Amino acid sequence: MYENKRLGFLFVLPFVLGVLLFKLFPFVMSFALSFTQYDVMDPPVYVGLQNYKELATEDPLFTKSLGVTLWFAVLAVPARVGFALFVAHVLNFKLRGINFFRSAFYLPSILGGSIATAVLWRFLFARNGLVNGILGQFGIEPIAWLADEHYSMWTIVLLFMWQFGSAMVIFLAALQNVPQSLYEAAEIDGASRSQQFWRITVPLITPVIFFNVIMQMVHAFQEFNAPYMVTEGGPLSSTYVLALYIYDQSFRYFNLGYGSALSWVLFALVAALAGLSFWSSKYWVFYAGEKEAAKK
Amino acid sequence: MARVSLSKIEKVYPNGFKAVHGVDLDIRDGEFMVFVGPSGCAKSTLLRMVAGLESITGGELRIGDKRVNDLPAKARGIAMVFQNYALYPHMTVYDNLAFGLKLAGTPKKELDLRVRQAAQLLEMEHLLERYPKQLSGGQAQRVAVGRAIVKKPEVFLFDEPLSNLDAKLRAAMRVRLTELHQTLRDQGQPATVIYVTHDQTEAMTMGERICVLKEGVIQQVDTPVALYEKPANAFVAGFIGSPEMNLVKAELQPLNGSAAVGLGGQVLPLSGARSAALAGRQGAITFGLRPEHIGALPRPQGDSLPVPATLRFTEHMGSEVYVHFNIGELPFSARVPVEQASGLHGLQRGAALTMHLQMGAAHLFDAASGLAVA
Amino acid sequence: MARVSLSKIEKVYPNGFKAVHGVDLDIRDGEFMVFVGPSGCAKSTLLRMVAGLESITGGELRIGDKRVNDLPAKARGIAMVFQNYALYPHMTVYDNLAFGLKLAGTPKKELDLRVRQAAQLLEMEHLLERYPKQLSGGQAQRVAVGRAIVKKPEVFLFDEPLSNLDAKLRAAMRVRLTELHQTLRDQGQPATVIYVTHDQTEAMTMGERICVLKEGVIQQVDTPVALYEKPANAFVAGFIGSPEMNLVKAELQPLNGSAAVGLGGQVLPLSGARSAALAGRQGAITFGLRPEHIGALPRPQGDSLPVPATLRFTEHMGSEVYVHFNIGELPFSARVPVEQASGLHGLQRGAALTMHLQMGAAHLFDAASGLAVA
Amino acid sequence: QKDARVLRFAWWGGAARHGATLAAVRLFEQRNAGLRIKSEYMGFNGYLERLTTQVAGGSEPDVMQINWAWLAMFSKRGSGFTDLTPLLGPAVREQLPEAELATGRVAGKLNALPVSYSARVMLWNPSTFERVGLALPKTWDELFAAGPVFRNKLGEGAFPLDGELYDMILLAQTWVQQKHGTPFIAPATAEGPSRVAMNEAAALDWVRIYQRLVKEHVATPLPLRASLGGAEKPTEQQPDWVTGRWAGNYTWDSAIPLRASTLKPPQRLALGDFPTLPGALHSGMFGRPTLMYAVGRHCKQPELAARLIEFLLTDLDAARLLGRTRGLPGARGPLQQLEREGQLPALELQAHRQIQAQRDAGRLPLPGPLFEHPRMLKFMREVFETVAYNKTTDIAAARRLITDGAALLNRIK
Amino acid sequence: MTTSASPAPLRDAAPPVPWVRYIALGAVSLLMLYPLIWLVGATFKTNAEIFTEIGFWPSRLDFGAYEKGWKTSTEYTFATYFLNSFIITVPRIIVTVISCVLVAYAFARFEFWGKKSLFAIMVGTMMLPLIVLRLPQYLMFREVGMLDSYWPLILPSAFATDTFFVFMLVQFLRGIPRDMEEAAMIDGCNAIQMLWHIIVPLLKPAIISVVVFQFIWTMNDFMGPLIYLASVEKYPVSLALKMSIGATEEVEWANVIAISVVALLPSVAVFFAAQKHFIEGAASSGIKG
Ligand SMILES: Nc1ncnc2c1ncn2[C@@H]1O[C@H](COP(=O)(O)OP(=O)(O)OP(=O)(O)O)[C@@H](O)[C@H]1O
Ligand SMILES: Nc1ncnc2c1ncn2[C@@H]1O[C@H](COP(=O)(O)OP(=O)(O)OP(=O)(O)O)[C@@H](O)[C@H]1O
Ligand SMILES: [Mg+2]
Ligand SMILES: [Mg+2]
Repeated sequence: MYENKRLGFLFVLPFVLGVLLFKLFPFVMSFALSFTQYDVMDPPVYVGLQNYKELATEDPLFTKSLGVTLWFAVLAVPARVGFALFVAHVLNFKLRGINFFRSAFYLPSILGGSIATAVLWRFLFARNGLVNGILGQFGIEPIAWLADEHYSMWTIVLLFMWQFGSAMVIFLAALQNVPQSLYEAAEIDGASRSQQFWRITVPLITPVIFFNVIMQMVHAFQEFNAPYMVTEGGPLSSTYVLALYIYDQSFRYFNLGYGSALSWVLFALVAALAGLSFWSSKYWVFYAGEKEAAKK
Repeated sequence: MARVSLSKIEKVYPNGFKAVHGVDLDIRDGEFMVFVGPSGCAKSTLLRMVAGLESITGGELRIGDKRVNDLPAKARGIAMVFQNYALYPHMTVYDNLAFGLKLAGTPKKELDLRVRQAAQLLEMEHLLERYPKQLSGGQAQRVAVGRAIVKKPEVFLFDEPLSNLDAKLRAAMRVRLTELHQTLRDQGQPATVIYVTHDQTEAMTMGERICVLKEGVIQQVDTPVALYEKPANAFVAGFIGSPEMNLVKAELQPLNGSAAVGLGGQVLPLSGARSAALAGRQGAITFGLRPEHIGALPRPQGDSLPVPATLRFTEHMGSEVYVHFNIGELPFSARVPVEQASGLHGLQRGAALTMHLQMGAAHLFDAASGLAVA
Repeated sequence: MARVSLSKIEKVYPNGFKAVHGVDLDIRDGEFMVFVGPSGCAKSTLLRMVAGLESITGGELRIGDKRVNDLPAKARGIAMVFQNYALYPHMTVYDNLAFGLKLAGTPKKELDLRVRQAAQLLEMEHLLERYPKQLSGGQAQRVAVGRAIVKKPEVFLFDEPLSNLDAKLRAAMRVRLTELHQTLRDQGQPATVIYVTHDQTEAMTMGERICVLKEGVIQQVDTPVALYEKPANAFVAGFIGSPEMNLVKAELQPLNGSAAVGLGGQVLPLSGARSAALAGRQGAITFGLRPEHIGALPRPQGDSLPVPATLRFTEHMGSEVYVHFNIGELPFSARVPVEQASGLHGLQRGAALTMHLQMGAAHLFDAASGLAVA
Repeated sequence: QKDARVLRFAWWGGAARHGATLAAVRLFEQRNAGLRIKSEYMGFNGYLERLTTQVAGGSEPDVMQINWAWLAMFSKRGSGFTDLTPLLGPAVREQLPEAELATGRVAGKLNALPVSYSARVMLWNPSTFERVGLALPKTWDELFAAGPVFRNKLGEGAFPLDGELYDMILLAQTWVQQKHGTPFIAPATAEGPSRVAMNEAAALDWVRIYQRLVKEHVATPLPLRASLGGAEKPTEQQPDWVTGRWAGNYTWDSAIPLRASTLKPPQRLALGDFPTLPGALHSGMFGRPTLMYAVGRHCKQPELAARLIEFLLTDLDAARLLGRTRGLPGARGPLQQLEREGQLPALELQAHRQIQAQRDAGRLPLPGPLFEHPRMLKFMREVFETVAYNKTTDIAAARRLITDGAALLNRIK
Repeated sequence: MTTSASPAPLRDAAPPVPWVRYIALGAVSLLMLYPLIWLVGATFKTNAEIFTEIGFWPSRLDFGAYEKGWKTSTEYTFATYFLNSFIITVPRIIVTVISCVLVAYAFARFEFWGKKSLFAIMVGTMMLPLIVLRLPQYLMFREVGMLDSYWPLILPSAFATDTFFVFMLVQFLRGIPRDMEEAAMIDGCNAIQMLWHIIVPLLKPAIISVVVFQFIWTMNDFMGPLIYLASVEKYPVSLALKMSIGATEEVEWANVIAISVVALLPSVAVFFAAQKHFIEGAASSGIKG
């Protein structure tokens, strides 16, 4: 029955239509735009590869923000995924009031990119803010989180990490699919809690870990809110991520053509990394529902 | 020292179901104890409580001299074969076997050796690279057994470890497990074994003692021979032995100053000591006689009692024949060697027979309590 | 019409393992066919191919008169009991049983009736409100069986459906399943049954025909009695019957113009027709004799052959004793009634005995191919 | 929407502006029976994005509120909006002087009408100055002299002047303009296009004055501001402003109410004299229209749209409803009416007069629109940020301003 | 099912000192909750207080901010905006779940032509910054005359374009063994019945998270409604929240924050209601050993 090709195709048909309609067309159009100069008012003018040439050779801001973006992704993705997994693991037991804690941990994600987040985050990380206050308790000198180019990145990484809720929820759901009996077997085999976590839980939820890694990578490369609202890309463009630059080019400077070109470079970068992850996944992701067993 | 003792152990499941009712049991160090009982009688529950996988809601569990009620499973020095195998789906067979040893920090060489030895013992060396979902049911079960025996625990818990194996392999495994147990004892590292099985042969041949359970209550704990010969109550009598003992409603009645049993319109005199003990007693009783103690021909020893019967049907089992017949309205079955049964060939349902009962091997149980009488 | 016919069926698993090698088998409409074979011999694989759960990589499968290779499972009119039960964890027992009927649009009343009937048949009425995780192993297995029998399919596929039940319950279930099959046939709605089991008794008593498999190849398909009496090869001979047939290396040799078998330093003359057929033949051979065809005393019929032997050990099995002994260096075992065995009591390992072999019941197999000779 | 008698009118703003504008719109509807104004209003956040998208899709509102600087982006050649010249009624011509109208002209086409005008002024907190014993600075020298006094009297964290980076860039530019007579970027004229007008010396002064403001403890340094919750955090949200430790602000006159709103009594706000170099070549003041109304180029009923704009700008009843919700009205009638009815707080009036005096004297020319082009702003910020963080020398920064600035200007023209 | 039940002591046995756990959890959740606490406190403060005090304790208790915030400066109260938000959110969630589960099911369990490439495209579409797709999508909806309606916000979801969810469900499904499905096939399930009776229950935790995410994300979505909705009476909460924040005018932050807090409530409620389902998987509760 699963081999029933027509039925499977029937199920994805809406998706195929949707993709063609709502995604592919805009996709193609944005790709086309990337070869033009387009300032909204006047029709796009075809300029060939000029946008790409420009960003490759004479746009230091692009180079800078590319570096910033990569660095951000390198820091933020493991931080968020790891933290989310850890917290999900911790919250995955039955304890009086655990509901409350779970909701509390998700709250930052509900706040999303609201103004409140921005205002508050700036407060917290101000020189005289709460974070430095706490650090001060441990005898650490106040840090200029928002003003020091070396720390500003950490600020937005922390903010990104702070909103780990959705990854956590997904992990929580995934943890339910690990059969109880395997923990029992591992317990008998003498595995400690942490060994059970690493040897049983983690391998069995690798499909979802993989998902979260991919998704957080996609998010990190497109992260806009934190640097936009909290650091405004500064200081000294140390948090001027590509998404911010694309936004500026497209909707502030009205270079929609150039913005599209930037986007496609970002796209190519993420796609390449994702492709790499997909390729690597067959070495570390275990699918229990797959007909063919994992290969070594 | 791995004596396992249960005292007043109780288990109430979260849904309120009381699965175990105050079980008292003392399993000696190095003993091979078999649990038997009908499906759902709490064998697995008990095993899982000993393992530490199920909380103990009442009573005390000791392993060695330590109270372990609240000790986590991994600290109890046990190995277990799960009824549903619980293999790690993401590990090869090799890794499934090696996992416990790895955790224990066993040196690589020794680990490899022990894994391969276990694989050899269980005839699955060719499966070591497979993943669990590439195994057949019996193969998976062998892996589950292997996972227990590569460890050298103080207590083995086996939950129907051979149920999915063919007779031949099962016989071989039975011998190997017994030998393993023996070897360990001979090496001075005796391992206590608690073994759940539904297989009479396994229970009888492997168990040093057998614990018969029913609905969470122990019925009898004794050696296989004693259980077979002196069942404490009608339930044990019916449960042990295959095909099962004939158990029918009967009447104890005096007969010429000694005792006799009336059933199906027949009066069967009891003999010897038993008759004397029961002389004068009277009333409803449960009469038990094993199929092997009923013949189609008189016993050469002359200790059998001919009784008129009507044939229901016969089953041919190779070397023997099961004869199902009625005495009066009461159904009986007999297990007779094929050569005794030649006379039955061609007989129709309802044909009149004479069957020969060895009354000396009969069991009598109180009709109400089911307890053995005399 | 639910004849199931397999022709040249093959199965290669994605990892390249060839599990089934060109199986040809014709199961008649309404027939009760039992599959037996060692663990991993592809019984489940075959069953799953019939069910439509496993792709067929070669050959043709027909149910009724229709080629069903590519027909989805639900269109094949089958019911199946899975070896691992595969109960729906999110449904109560009742819903597990009712699910198939619901899908078929069975009216509520009838559905309820059938579910309750099945539950009664399987002695699990008190479990209907439970969820699978609240069941014992045997209870879960019964639910799995129940799920199959509430449906009225044309073909039943049972994969070791009783392996987790105690002997008593298993015996009862055996009878009930056989009766169910009979009833259906009597009602003119015969259901074809394919039944995988490891239990000799089940195979012998339930199967109208038995198919013996080994490593994905059919060894023999025949009635139970025929399999027992005329095994086609040494494998079948060893596999059918419990305890298993003694199979030893021997030498066919001429003796006084007729044929004889030389083994363990003894020469055992063959008799009658067989001797004539084999006269003049010579060379290595496999000699088979079932334990029940060896006695501790001569047969009254006088057709046994006394052979000197050395005792290894004895096993007491209640009504009978298994005697393990050597002839020369060759190991044998015999199954003797307890009263014949009294003479063996107190004998030490290595004691000299005389055992009595019923040469008429002996089987001879080609040493190389294993095929039965004469 | 097919109804011909519907006009879409978009603006952004806060609570007060929304309420007032809705009332005015209702009044307009009453006066023009059968006409419906569909008000598409919102906060500032996202307004430009939406407008851009709509413009790109050709579905922009009929009448829209825009920023002066957007003219240059939406209508590079004057064709981005409907030319209002032929549509203007006499009321507008009467009330808005030609100088005002000129601010809305692009390439000779009247693309938008200014609602109000705003310019940079000096705001001081007199109570703090009293505390340190200083008079409010009137000249550059007094300004620079205040820095050390503040440090000595109130400590490291106290400054006479606060402002975002852009405020300080403008303030420094003011000095340069007074000294050298030219802003960074000169607007396009009949003679030629917009160009970088500073020479290297001027640019160097620009950088150096900025450095002096910070080094001499006059203005709050950028890293400090940034560390306190972001470089762009508005002055009135700074605790030090609220408590008076930061005692001055160089900002738009329209920001006066905002800045005053959080001051904790006895802190208050006073208008300062505009510092001027002796012998200044130029006032150095910086001002431009704040809000403007434009009519979309796809508008089907430009006359009606123009009437609405006219009503909003000049009608006295409308003006009474609208009050100061879009700054002090540029049209004479409404302004006078506000003044007459006592709707103008003294301080704002005072600032307005200070600015108006300069404008009337012709000493407050319109800056080059490209100077406020976001890309240009980003560029200037970047350069001055590196200066603020000591990542560059003054000379290098000045050179970069000239050369890169010119290149950039070329690109965004 | 017995949620409170503890099938095994292992997972839910309290550690020796449960209060240690409580204290650790409490401390961290305080960190997480701090924003909300601060926000609630801020609703009772003046602007000056809001900007100068990091503490959350207000000097007075006055619910005026909530009242004013609710009334808004527009022609409508927040009742309208909440209603609008729900009108967008509820249908969107429904079509999202239906379409995404269907498509995920197909990807995870069926073989069909072009599956690999379609999957790649699906994952790929998530990688282009949405911002550049905004304009083309806008043009598209303008062409079909759907501007200033809720269609552009709901319709794409009906075609499983929320590929995040599809990908997520696919990954979940691939991790779930097929035993139950095989049994269901034998029981006569067709593909749709299989989906409904087997897949959906097994995927329940994942589906619940889809619902929660879609609810919260749609409630918070600012850009979508911003671009497509021009009429104030159609604004959802996310837009309305920022209505009174102009560029240069004075903002009564207490009002804004008050209503922001109120706007959080539906999301918090939905999460709270849903969260027990995250930890109530069906697949895990199979037969024990
Ligand atoms: N998915 C798979 N991939 C590769 N090999 C497999 C797979 N499933 C089963 N096998 C192999 O195919 C053979 C037949 O398996 P099958 O499950 O049919 O055995 P079986 O006869 O049912 O055995 P048992 O009695 O132990 O259940 C076994 O050797 C098994 O290891
Ligand atoms: N989680 C549970 N909740 C409620 N009742 C349960 C639970 N687990 C088991 N039971 C019940 O407890 C009883 C004992 O179960 P247990 O698994 O110990 O039986 P068992 O003796 O191992 O049976 P089997 O031979 O069938 O495996 C059974 O009646 C079973 O239905
Ligand atoms: Mg059990
Ligand atoms: Mg099998």
